Amino acid sequence: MARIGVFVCHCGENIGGTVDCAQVAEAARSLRGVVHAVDYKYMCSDPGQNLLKEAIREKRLDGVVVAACSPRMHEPTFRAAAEEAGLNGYQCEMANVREHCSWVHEKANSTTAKAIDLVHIQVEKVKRDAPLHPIRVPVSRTALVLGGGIAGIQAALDIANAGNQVILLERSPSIGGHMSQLSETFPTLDCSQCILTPRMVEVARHPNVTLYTYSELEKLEGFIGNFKATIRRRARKLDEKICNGCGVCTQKCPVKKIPDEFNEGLSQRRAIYIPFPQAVPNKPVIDTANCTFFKNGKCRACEKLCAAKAIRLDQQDEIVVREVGAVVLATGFRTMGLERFPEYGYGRHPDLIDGLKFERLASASGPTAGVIRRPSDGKIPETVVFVACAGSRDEQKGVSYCSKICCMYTAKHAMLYRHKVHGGKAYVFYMDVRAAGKNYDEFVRRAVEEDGVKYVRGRVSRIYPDRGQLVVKGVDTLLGGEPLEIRADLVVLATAVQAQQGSEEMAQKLHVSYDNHRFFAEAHPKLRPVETNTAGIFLAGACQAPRDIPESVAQASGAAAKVCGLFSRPELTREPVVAVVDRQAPPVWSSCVGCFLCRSACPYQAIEEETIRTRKGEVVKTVARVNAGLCQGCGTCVATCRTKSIDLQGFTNEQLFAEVMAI
Amino acid sequence: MRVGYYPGCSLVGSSRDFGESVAAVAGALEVELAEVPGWNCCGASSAHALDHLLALALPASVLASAARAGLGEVLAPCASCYHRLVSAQRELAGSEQLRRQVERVIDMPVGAPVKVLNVLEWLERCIDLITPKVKQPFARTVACYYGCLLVRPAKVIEFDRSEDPVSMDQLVARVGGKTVEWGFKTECCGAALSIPRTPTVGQLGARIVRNAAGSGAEAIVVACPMCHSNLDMRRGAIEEALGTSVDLPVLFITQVVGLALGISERALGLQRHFVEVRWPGRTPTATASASGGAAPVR
Amino acid sequence: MDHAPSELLRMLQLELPEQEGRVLGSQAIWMCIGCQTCISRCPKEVDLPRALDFLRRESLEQGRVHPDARDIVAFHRAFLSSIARHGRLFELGTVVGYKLRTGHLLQDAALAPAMLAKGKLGLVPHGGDAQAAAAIFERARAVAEEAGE
Amino acid sequence: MEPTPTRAEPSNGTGTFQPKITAFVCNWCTYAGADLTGTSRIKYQSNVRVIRLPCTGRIDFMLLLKAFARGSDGIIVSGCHPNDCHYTSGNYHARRRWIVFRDLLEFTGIDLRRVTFAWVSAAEGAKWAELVDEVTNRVRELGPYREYQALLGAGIE
Repeated sequence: MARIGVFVCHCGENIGGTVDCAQVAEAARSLRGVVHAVDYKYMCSDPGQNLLKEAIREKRLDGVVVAACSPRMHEPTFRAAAEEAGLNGYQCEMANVREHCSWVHEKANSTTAKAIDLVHIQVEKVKRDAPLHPIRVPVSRTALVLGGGIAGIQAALDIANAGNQVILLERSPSIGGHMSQLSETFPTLDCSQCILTPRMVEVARHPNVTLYTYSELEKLEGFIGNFKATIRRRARKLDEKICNGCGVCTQKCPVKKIPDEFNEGLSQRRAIYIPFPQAVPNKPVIDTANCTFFKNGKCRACEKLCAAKAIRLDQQDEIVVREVGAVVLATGFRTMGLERFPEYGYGRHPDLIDGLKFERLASASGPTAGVIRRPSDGKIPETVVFVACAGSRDEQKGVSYCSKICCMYTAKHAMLYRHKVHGGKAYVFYMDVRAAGKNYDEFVRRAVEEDGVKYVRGRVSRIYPDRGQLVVKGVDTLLGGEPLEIRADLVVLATAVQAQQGSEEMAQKLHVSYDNHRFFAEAHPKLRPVETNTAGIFLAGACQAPRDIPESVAQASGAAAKVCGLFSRPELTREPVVAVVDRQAPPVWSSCVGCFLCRSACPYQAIEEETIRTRKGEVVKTVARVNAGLCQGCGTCVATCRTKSIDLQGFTNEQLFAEVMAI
Repeated sequence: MRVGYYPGCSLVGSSRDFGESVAAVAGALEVELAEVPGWNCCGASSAHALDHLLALALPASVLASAARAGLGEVLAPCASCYHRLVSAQRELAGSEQLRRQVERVIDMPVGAPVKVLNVLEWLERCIDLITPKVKQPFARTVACYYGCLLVRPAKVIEFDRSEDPVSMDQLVARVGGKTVEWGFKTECCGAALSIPRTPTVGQLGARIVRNAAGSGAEAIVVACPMCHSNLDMRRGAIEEALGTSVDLPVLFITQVVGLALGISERALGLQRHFVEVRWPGRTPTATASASGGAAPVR
Repeated sequence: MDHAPSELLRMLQLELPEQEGRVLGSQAIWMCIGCQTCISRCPKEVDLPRALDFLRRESLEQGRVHPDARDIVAFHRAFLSSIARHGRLFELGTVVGYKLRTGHLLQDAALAPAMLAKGKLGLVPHGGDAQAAAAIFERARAVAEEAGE
Repeated sequence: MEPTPTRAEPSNGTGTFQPKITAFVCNWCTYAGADLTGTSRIKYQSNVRVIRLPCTGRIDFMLLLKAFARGSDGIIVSGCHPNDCHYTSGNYHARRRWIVFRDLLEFTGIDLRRVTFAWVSAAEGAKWAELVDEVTNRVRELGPYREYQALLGAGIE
């Protein structure tokens, strides 16, 4: 026979003002199994909690119902109090008579009647609550950081500096990401490479960091604290350990005319190449799609010329499997392609470029050594038009959101141009200038006031070539919507920031959610901004939303702090709300018939196969088993099971039917 | 092959040359043009400015007559007619109430949906009939000018790429011509303001003609009678705006195809142009007398 | 043009009677030639050509047509009455009607003979079912009046 | 099981029919949304009784029959919007099973107007109130679900 206690909270006037709490307690007393029922002003106060504890001890209660606020509010409080009094915390339930009753209905008998029903439902539930124990899982203290841009580098360094192991994975041949391509950075105009390169070297040399460049994540299995990452290390076709990075091969390779990715196609590279002079690791890679040897089996020039004999043309991809406890997603962003702008000629004209190309033109290490020259004929442009919001904030033809970084980098571009080309004219077409950040608006004002950049508030409707120049047709809304035509030598579009290529597949691989723009979704937009909905997977940088460098770095450090917090404990505890498959004595063993419908329903791959054997080792049957580490407790498998052999702890079939019967 | 045909007012009037070349090409391809019986004006650029119901009823009446005559597809070579027919069709499909009102006005059921074809769409469909019959490849470099109404708004018209259409360029290429990349393919020529605001039309046309000439074209090719009138008949106003004269003829796409098919210039109505087609090696047909005193008018 | 299209829209968004009056009395609403470029570029795809059609009809109904736009209205009226009378456009009739409505008697005087010479200006209407057209115009008026009530 | 002591009669004394509505809601979206209705102090009719589940994917549709058998006049099943499921896809599974189950219900003669499927997110406090009121009013118009008792009598459950 159950011994249930019911505690009805007035919450001051919040509940007591609408619901007759004394009557609720009285009604509760008449429910079968209830041996104790009281009402009290504030159950969550110390005296209130003591009331609960004393009753558990004195009345030897085996279940309690607290009729008060939402369980989302105070369930942990009362479960802890119950534990202190020696009752299993999972045998404490809450009836939500505040948010679901007193706050949403008028004072009336019907409201009190509803409160009584809500208590009754929970009494029926708690009677069937089994004592549960949090699940403990060990943690492997190695973090996997996906993406070697500034966010990934920062997260890797912070985690490694706290004494943990880190695997830093980068898809391209070098770490550095977009930041390594930038010329100077706003709002200080310090050189991007000067501040980034030391970090790149530091992370590569760090004793706790394993760097896998030119590598991709194939598969991630497991759960928080216990992931298993399968990594493909693509073949560079050379032995990195032997190669001394002399670069002779990259100068002698006969295949020369491949557009250089790092310079955004403004220069050309060979089929064997080092992406850029400061690349980490500073070792070449063979681009097998363009290499003559891999196309027709002849050449081997690099092999012959390599003094260190490091070239390995027969090298194959390598699959590495590593156990990791946490994952930081820092896969970054890409920008909208110019082919998305038919009204600007699909970007077919060489002098119509995007912001990243301009960065390379302005970079001292770029193809023009920092001199702004237009791509078509190398002429120094006398008039440059910058177009902000190219694709951003355009829900019909582009993306609906603000790409956030463009206002600032466009101001920087215009400023750099004015510094480098004296007497040149710079126009910026904009919708709004959004410069909310430390010293950001001052920076934009400086571009306007000190550097004489002409800001035109209006959109550009067409850009077309005409007699060696580009005609930019726009409108000046501050001139009453006057159409403007500017003949420019170079046009720079601040194209929208978009989610990285393949982020959908990445999200599916990791079981994290993404928003409708394919950016990875944070667990809570305000309070859990660096976590995903999947425990143990964290976010850093522009893979979550458009971000600038300081924000990416801050978020990376935040994600690193979360990882370090996770790694600071030897094991993890988890809510025991997980599914279990029926097990019973022979000869039945289990009512599960092994149809595995549950497996196809489970979003977490938590259903495994288990072979039941007799003591002699004979196979009896193959049934389902739930991996408690993977199970998140949604219960979809329970509803799918045809033989009712699988049940969800805390929300059992018996409990739910009993709850319905209470209404 | 047989296709419904809605010439519209321009093709029997001020753009008779367009109508003649459509008919000539269809004849050469042995395509029967089945004229919509008793067709009326679509209301074009004026009805929608003054009277919404009329702007729907006039095209609806044309489409209903076509449906009643059993025509599943109707070729509307005039871009403005094409635009009005398609727009009205879309609007009526979206509103039961409007449809009922319009049916009362035209005193006919709106009828089965009729597929409206513009001239480029139609020529594209006939391309397999055209290529084997090309007698004299159209070896010219031209600028294809699409104007507004064949391609915009994209979500209503759903034809070609609205910002950078290519269908006409492809047609010209199929009959042996070359086309230039230029910036004014879909800029507006001023259309219906031709009469009440001639100088505006002159300015708009001037930019189009200048850019086409600057990009190395020997002619502009159009698929719209209004574009043709504004660039050809209004060349006087254009030249006034430019401050210089430009010898750049304007041809209908059907004339281009017709020339390649070896149809006579007269049958294609070339003699009706204000800007004479003067290409090296061209022996002008006996149009001099017909065009007597027809220099571009300012 | 007295107002940019974006200005017209802004005036309407304010929902102030004096701003609406400015819109209906503007010349700009009559200058739109329906090239549909605005809707193609607008990040919100505001259908301005359609909005302007509505505004023009309102402006006419309320008798607020801008003086400088009267000739445009006259052209549209000439156009429509030509259709009403002949079922199809009769260019010479339209042009003559326009001139009579505006007093621009000498406009394009030089063009007409040239058009005639090129066979581009018919001296007689181009066929068409005049009676049917007149009936459509009449019923449209009746249906519109009924709907207006 | 004993009857609840205080139910039975419509308590507002006006004599209008007070339907009994049972709601099965998921913990992450709709339950939280209903909490928000409370914290926003948006009022709605008190006829609804909420059963909390981790996810609508957990719903065994036999629970609906049981609720009707216990005298519910109307039922609400509400979870996360598509793509918002806390468990990624539980709500889709619920939806899919509901489509199959609905035909079965219809076949057995259950009045489908008495079952409402909805999406209410954790941010839609006002929508929860609207949903409850709308369902309550609709079911009130339909009247007490006596037919189910008749079905029970015919031996169908």
